[in-house]
Amino acid sequence: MKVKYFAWVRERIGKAEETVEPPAGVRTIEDLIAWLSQQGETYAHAFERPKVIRAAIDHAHVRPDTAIAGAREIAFFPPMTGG
Amino acid sequence: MKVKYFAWVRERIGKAEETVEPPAGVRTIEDLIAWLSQQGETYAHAFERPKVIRAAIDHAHVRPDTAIAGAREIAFFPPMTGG
Amino acid sequence: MTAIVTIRIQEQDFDTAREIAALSHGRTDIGAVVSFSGICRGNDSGEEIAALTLEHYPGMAEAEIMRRAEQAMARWPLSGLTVIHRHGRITPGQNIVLVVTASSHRQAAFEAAEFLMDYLKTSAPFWKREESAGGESWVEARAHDDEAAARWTRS
Amino acid sequence: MTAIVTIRIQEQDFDTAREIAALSHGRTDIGAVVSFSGICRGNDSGEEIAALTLEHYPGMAEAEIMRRAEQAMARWPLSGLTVIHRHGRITPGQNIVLVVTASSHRQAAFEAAEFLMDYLKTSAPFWKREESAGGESWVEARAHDDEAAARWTRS
Repeated sequence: MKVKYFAWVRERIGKAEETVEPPAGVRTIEDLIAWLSQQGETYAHAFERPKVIRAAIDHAHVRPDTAIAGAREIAFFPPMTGG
Repeated sequence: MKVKYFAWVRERIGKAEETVEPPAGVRTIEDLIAWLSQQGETYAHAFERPKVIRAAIDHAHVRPDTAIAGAREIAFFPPMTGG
Repeated sequence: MTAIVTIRIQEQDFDTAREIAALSHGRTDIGAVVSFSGICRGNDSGEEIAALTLEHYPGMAEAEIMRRAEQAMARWPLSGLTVIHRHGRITPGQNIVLVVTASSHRQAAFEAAEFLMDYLKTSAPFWKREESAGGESWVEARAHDDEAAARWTRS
Repeated sequence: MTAIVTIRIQEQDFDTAREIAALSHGRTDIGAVVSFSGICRGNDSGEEIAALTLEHYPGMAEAEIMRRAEQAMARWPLSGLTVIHRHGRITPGQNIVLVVTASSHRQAAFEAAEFLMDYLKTSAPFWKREESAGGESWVEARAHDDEAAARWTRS
């Protein structure tokens, strides 16, 4: 699945998007955050405070317990500051 | 003192302004309305429902029990419908 | 804080864009500008309106709006405030009234604009006369407008 | 009721007057047009700002604003609604965001504009980065903005 990162999540990880293939046990957004956090220091730094990370599946906001099955594009980012 | 009338109060009385000299017993806005109501049919018609009449003294809204002593200009009109 | 206050009662139309620009142009302390344009509708509760004629009380109209503007300035941190109210004959689709508020914060700009509009409806000395197929008649004040204005004194 | 909905995410500036006119020109069913312009300030909590850079999530930004626009249309009797949000580098005094709402009634136009602005602040995927003398940093989300958005779900 495609994963996108924005703002300081993007900066800390050092890339704007990538394709990942998490193992079968990774079922929800929070599972995916936990798994990504183990993919290296940059990921650990980006996700060090999982509670502040917001997520979207296919362009819609989702909660941490949302299942990721069937997602085409998952995005992680800090709280929004537009407007 | 000068008295001004607006909207349907003006139309019913048939003039936009006049100078009146009420007797000494006419001390408040409501006294003045009662006295004006006795100045002819057009006045009686204009002030037939005293509660809906609004008043201003020298360009500021006032209540019916406000004293009129010292007023330069008193105005009577219906509830406002601007904006 | 320096605030620009503009109040105009006029027969001619106004240019909303110019008034917004006048409050914000060249300034970097303004984060929010809210404008409200009140426009003459062609229909009031199902009846076709050919035109409105707005009568006003010259002198008091300016004074009353200035009192409300001062209340708004005391209540919200505004950097500028413009109120323009037209009088005379106005046809459907034409502007009647404009309120523009500028502030460093959006909530202040929104609330001050609503406050000013609520009081323009209920305390500024203007009266609307409607022309329709059935003749001419004075528009009746609405209890709803009084309630809208009253909410600013409850909190 | 036919409603005109316009949502644009763009780098270039917008013309507030043109957007207001686009919603109201030639129509006689609109009694109220409210516009909100969000402008880049030169100062944030005492610190001088040289510029903001707005990053956004293309695709989701449009989708999220459209969802909020649909909520607004369902909740208030709007005849039109325009949201324009800029991205890229913006200097103090320049426009960031525009919301315009048109309705037959002023309360609907005011409330819908506030609703849209509150959600643009908290749910549209945009992130502000500030340039100041001390370097660059991401703007932190404010609890106050979340509270402002939450009031629309309480009633």
